[in-house]
Amino acid sequence: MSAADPALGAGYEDPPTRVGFFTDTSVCIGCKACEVACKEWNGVPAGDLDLLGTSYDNTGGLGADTWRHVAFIEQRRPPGTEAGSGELRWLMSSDVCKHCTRAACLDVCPTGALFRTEFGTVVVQEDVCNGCGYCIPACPYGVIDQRRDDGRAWKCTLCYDRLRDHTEPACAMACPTDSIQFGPLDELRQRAGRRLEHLHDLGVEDARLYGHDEADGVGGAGAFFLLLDRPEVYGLPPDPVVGTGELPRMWAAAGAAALTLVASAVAAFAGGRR
Amino acid sequence: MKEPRLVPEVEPTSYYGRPVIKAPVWKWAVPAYMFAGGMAGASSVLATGARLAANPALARRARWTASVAIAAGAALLVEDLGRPERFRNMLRVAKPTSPMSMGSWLLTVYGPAAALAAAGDLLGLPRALTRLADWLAAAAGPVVATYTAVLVSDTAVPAWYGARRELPFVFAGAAATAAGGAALVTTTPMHVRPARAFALLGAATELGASQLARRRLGEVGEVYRQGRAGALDRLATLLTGVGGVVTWLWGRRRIGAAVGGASLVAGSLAKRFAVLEAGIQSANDPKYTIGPQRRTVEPGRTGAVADAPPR
Amino acid sequence: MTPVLQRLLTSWPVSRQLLGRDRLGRGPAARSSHSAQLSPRTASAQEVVGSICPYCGVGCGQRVYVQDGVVSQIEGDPDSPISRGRLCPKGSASKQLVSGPSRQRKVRYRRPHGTEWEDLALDEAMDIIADRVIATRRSSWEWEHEGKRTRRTMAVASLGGATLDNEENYLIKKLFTALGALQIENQARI
Amino acid sequence: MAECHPVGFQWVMEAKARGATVVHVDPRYTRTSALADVYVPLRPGTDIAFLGGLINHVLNEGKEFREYVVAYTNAATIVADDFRDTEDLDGIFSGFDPERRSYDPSSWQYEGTVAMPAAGHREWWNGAGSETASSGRRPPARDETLTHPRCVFQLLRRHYSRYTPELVERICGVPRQQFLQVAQLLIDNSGPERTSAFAYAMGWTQHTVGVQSIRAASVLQLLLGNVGRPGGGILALRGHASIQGSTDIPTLYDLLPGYLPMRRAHDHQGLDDFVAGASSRTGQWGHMRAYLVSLLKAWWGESATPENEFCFDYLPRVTGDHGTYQTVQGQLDGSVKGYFLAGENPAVGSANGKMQRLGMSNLDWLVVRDLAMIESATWWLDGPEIETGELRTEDIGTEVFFLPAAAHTEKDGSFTNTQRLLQWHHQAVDPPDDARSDLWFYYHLGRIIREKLAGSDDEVDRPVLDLVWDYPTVGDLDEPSAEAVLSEINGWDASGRPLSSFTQLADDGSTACGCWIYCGCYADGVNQTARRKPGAEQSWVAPEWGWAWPANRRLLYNRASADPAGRPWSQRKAYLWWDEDRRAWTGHDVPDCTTTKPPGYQPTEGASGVDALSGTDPFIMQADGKGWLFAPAGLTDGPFPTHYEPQESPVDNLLHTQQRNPVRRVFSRRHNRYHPSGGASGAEVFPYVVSTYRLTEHHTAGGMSRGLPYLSELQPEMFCEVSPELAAERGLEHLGWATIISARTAIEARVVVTSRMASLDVAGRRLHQVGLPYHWGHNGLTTGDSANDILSFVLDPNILIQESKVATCDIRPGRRPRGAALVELVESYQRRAGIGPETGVSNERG
Repeated sequence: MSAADPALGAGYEDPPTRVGFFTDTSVCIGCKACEVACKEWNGVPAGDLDLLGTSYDNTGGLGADTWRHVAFIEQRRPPGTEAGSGELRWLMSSDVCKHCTRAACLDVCPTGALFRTEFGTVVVQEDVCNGCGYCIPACPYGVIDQRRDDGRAWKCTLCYDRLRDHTEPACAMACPTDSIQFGPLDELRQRAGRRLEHLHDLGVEDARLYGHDEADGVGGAGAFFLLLDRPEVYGLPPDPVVGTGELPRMWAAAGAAALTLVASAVAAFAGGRR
Repeated sequence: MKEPRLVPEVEPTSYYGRPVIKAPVWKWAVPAYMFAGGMAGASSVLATGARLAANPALARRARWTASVAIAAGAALLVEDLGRPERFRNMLRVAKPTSPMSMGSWLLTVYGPAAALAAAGDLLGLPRALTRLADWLAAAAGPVVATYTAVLVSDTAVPAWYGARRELPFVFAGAAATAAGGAALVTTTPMHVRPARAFALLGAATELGASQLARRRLGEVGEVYRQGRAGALDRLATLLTGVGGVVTWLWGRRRIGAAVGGASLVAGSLAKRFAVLEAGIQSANDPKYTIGPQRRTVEPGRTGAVADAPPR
Repeated sequence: MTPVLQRLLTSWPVSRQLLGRDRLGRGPAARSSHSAQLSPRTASAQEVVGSICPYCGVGCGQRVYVQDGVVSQIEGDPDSPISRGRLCPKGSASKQLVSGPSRQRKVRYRRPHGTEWEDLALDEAMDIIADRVIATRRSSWEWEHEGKRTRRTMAVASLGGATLDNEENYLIKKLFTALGALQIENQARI
Repeated sequence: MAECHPVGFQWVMEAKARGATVVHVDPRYTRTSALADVYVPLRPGTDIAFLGGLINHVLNEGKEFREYVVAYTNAATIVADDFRDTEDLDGIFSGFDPERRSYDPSSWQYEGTVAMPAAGHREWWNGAGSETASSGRRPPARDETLTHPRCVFQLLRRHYSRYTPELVERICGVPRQQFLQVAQLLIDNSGPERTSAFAYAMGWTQHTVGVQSIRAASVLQLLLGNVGRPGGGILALRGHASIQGSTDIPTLYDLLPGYLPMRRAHDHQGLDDFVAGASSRTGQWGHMRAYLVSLLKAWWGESATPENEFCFDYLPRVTGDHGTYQTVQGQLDGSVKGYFLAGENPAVGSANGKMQRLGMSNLDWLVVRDLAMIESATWWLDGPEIETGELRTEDIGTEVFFLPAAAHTEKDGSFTNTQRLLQWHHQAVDPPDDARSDLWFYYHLGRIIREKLAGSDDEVDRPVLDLVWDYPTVGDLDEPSAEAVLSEINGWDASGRPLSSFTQLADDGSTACGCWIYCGCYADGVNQTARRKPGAEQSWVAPEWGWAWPANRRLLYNRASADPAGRPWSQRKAYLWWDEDRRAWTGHDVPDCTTTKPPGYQPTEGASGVDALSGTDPFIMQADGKGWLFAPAGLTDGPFPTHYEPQESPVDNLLHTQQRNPVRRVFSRRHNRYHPSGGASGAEVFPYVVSTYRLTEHHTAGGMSRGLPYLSELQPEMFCEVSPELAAERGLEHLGWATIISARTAIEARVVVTSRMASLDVAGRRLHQVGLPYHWGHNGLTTGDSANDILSFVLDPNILIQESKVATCDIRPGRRPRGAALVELVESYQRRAGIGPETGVSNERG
């Protein structure tokens, strides 16, 4: 049982081992099979048809109708970091919900529409969500969003229905180069470590893991990445933090403010009965 | 032959300037609710204070202000939901980790209490019951007025999470200003002096806390001065200031109290919209998320730079 | 406890929070009955058919799931040694290809000089097309060309298809060669 | 490959993970380049210069795989002394006839004998030449020391001697250092212990020198010993599910199933004359008569008897080039009246869309069978020419039938994928409403035609009426059984039992077989193509999944994976070897030679067919069993690949005064004008190189992708890709509009400014490129102008494929003019460039 098994923490009797994604962006070929396979399996509505001009990315970002988003970054490699590779570098990465160990969306959801599954993943229940919108600004990665003319919040479910039938999520199955790897999270973390070492041995110094560390602001992500540049280059936050840990201090501040309010009232009346 | 870098290293980069987090999707109904909730909560405190200070005229009006405001607030909340017909799901679970869940349960206590406190006599309820309702409303009121600050702070929005220690005081101040202002409008000048003081104390708290928040926010604080948020914030400060001066100078006269009070109420309302707008602006510009986080993670190290196509 | 109250209590997540291990309402207590019995449509499909992706020449294996006479899912076939269950974006969109908005289902006919499409029954269309082939072939038949025997018509031609099956290409080649129409071509030359 | 064959690219990634070096050579930095170790930008149309440079480098460094080259290629063979190379005649080989713009290859022959080609143009040896064809009895003269001045090896060295790294840099725009890096990588990864592979697609094929580009890679790979060995070879990445199948069972004018050549019109040529003229006595083609007779029996069954040469006379004869681009001109000239389109969209996919559409407007009738309402079915209503007024709907007399087609999930059938693998797809559901399979359409069309001609005693109709056309039909849609057709393709013996190998085919009419190379796909009456034994339960060659032609062999010419004595060249690369105990070849695959023929076997005098090949002749299709570094016949444009500039090029040929391929097919027609090239006046009016290509998210002419929401949103608009330098030079704005103009027409596209489009230094000047994806057309969810509209008809002389990978153009900001103003714009460009009927047609410079 890994140190932080969120399913156990959420109250499941004997949950199956926690599963997740490891996305090795160093082998991503930007084909977007994951985007299509996800939409086809989950019946996610198609978006509109406008050229964004951001390299080959016409999806833009994760949202209610884009549960997978392949980012494209055309960049000049800085001098001296990599031997033998050309000037130009084209980074590609398939972004997805992080299914965090400590999930802000799950914590703040007032209706229990968002819940921790037995597999340790985080899922929005479409039959419960009343579209209060709280999870949307709460997510430190900007993953979940409200769907226009539907009102509810939507995001990747890590194919919760497929998991219940021991089937691999649609995007991981489709991914032609196994950039998206699905499996027990512990196993994926070890594999990622070995892959990182291998890349460093090859001189790919920029390679780094992102979201693998349980000590980070969300207790480690259920879907973590091997990136070839700083996370913000891909649109990812360098140090995402879930606010729940700060709640006690926030409530304390609120209490103090409430007392200030009462004090003000008392002061207001103390100045004379009239 | 290695090309020099294209883009200066200092400026934190992003993915084509796109937001990192998602801005809140809340429309006008949410700031309006925060205003209404604040006014209601503070009015309940004012009402009980008035009762204890044997100022029944003020107490009665404040109670009615509270119950009307919270009723309107509840309606606003339901209206803002993506699926209003599922508002009951707010009480489906009780989640301590969710300020909105705690707030919903709080409202189920405070709402009826404020209503009974106001309508108890009319309905001929036993005195003790309305008295209990009154105490309950007064106890819950201040939390109703400030829990919304916790709600917005417990998000990834830089302008909110960054000001999580000060926002409750901003909200408390704004609540007092609104309640005091409302009393000034609804109550005859002779009974309203405490309300005026309450409002002015509130205004002071709100403005003071806002300054503190801005200083703590550092770079992120600029959203409160720029764009729509800046405009709304200046409007709020202006209205609150004018309201304060008018009530201070002419608060005793009926017209003065009414105008001053209304201006204070409007200032409090504008403040709520300013806070929402500032949150949205700080969420939509990636630098407010990336900049501070980049400094906490790796102060010195930098990597390759995005070669975004020329705009 | 009355059944109604009892059912309410067990179905109300808050009570499940209090009674169960999920005190904070973030796990099993919050899970709805709908979510509890979710299962993938691939598990309940009536039939699974082995197929091959119709798009490019790699020849990825596909599994076609059928429910009530309709394709309910098309995904990769893990058994294929070529693709190992994987698909590209086009392959993954196969279900939308076969049952999406772009599919034409009715015969359309445009009369010479016509300005719009008209309806035409399929068997009637087949009959007319056969007549056209026979007539055009007869009017353009060539026993010889520059004194050499050719036994052909140069008036009937066809284009396609690399997207067709071998069996279909075989019938086209066999039929048209027998008709003497040798101008048969396809994407292999484009 | 990552762009258009992403799932195939997983194997490149596997190789890279195991330490392979991936080199990507492409004018544009694509998703393949992003994952490659080395990316080499080069000017479109200069592949032969680049490959020639590599050949020259290998030879100069003496890094060829000497033992392999001597034993398995014709390097040692001595060529007749009347052969003259392009180095002697400044860009022309001996035997060139300027009037007929063709070569007579008789001067390219081996000394003292005539070698027959295995494929390509074989009609030279019909009629007059037939008696010399059989004279291949004496093996050609050879000098195994490879020093004889007229041995192929020395001719090869001399042919490429000027393809130096400096010349490659000036022609291709590839920096010298980078060229040498690639050359070193290739050398280091070839030889007994290591192999290198090439993968290519239309980037090589769609040129006026298309076939020769691929030949150049074959020569290079033969020199390095990378053919017939695991991890070697040249993989063609086919764009459609069954492009390989549609050439094996060719809906092509010049071939019969199994690459038997189509008959050419000759005076009273019988079946035996045909076979003698079209095949060599030695090598696999020595059995051509059995293959042809079996085919005729499959088609005309009982009517095909020895007396009537098995209905050999029923076959229509070819009298020249009858490719699709000739057919379109036949439509324009009024000779072609009826046209069938089966799952193809020429109005967008073929070159010069205007001529495609104008041609169809001249037809009497047009039948379009497709899944979606493609542009080739609606040009009369909303095509570009309707917009410019060049056509008016009411004036177009073409009768158009659109018949909806069944999808791959709605019919049984087999595709042949890019690795020669036949794979079966099973019907899952019935086709909706009027949609039918093409098997249904052509079977019932044939049935109805035969019923209408039933009473005819006109000799014209004999071939149709004698046709074997009695396939069983199933279900309420009367769908013909695809397995019945497959079993006919597989063939049966006199008693109707399915055959299991083409070695069983007889030339006496006792066997029938629809396609000899597919014989065995229905062995034992079992549909071998439908085998789906999981890959995990098989060897890495996975022979029990589907069925590969020929004989389920997965790697062709695998005899070359063993040394002349039959031992693997190395343990690491062992694939096939001679097992002395069992006196048989064994290994990981079906041997590509007679299993029991020992390595030391020498043919007896007068032996024929494969028995005429020695134990060290891996290339069994060739008459001499050797890999051809030098092609004495079979190619219309020369025995060695030679660099020529494309039809339209901004620079002069730096290698020869002969600017372009002298025997390319050009057509001087009103809507097919060419641009002046190189230093010629007017070339500066079209200063930029334009190339067309595909994107991962769409499929060829868009018929199967632009109607799908999930694909259209991924690449939602037609765009052009330009370098920042070109954008600055022409004032093009990122995400703005641009108009791309050629002498054929002008199209518009959104502008994507990206440093992935390289600007190159070529012949001392800075050359910019315009990149155009060609998926778009005017129907579907995402619509746009078709890139192929700006291209011309100019064809490779061997296979008549159009040159769509390189042309010249101009580009300017803003949207294109509408209506008649568009035609005026194009005509103004033609005037400014001085373009006339003769421009680019002749062989002189310019």
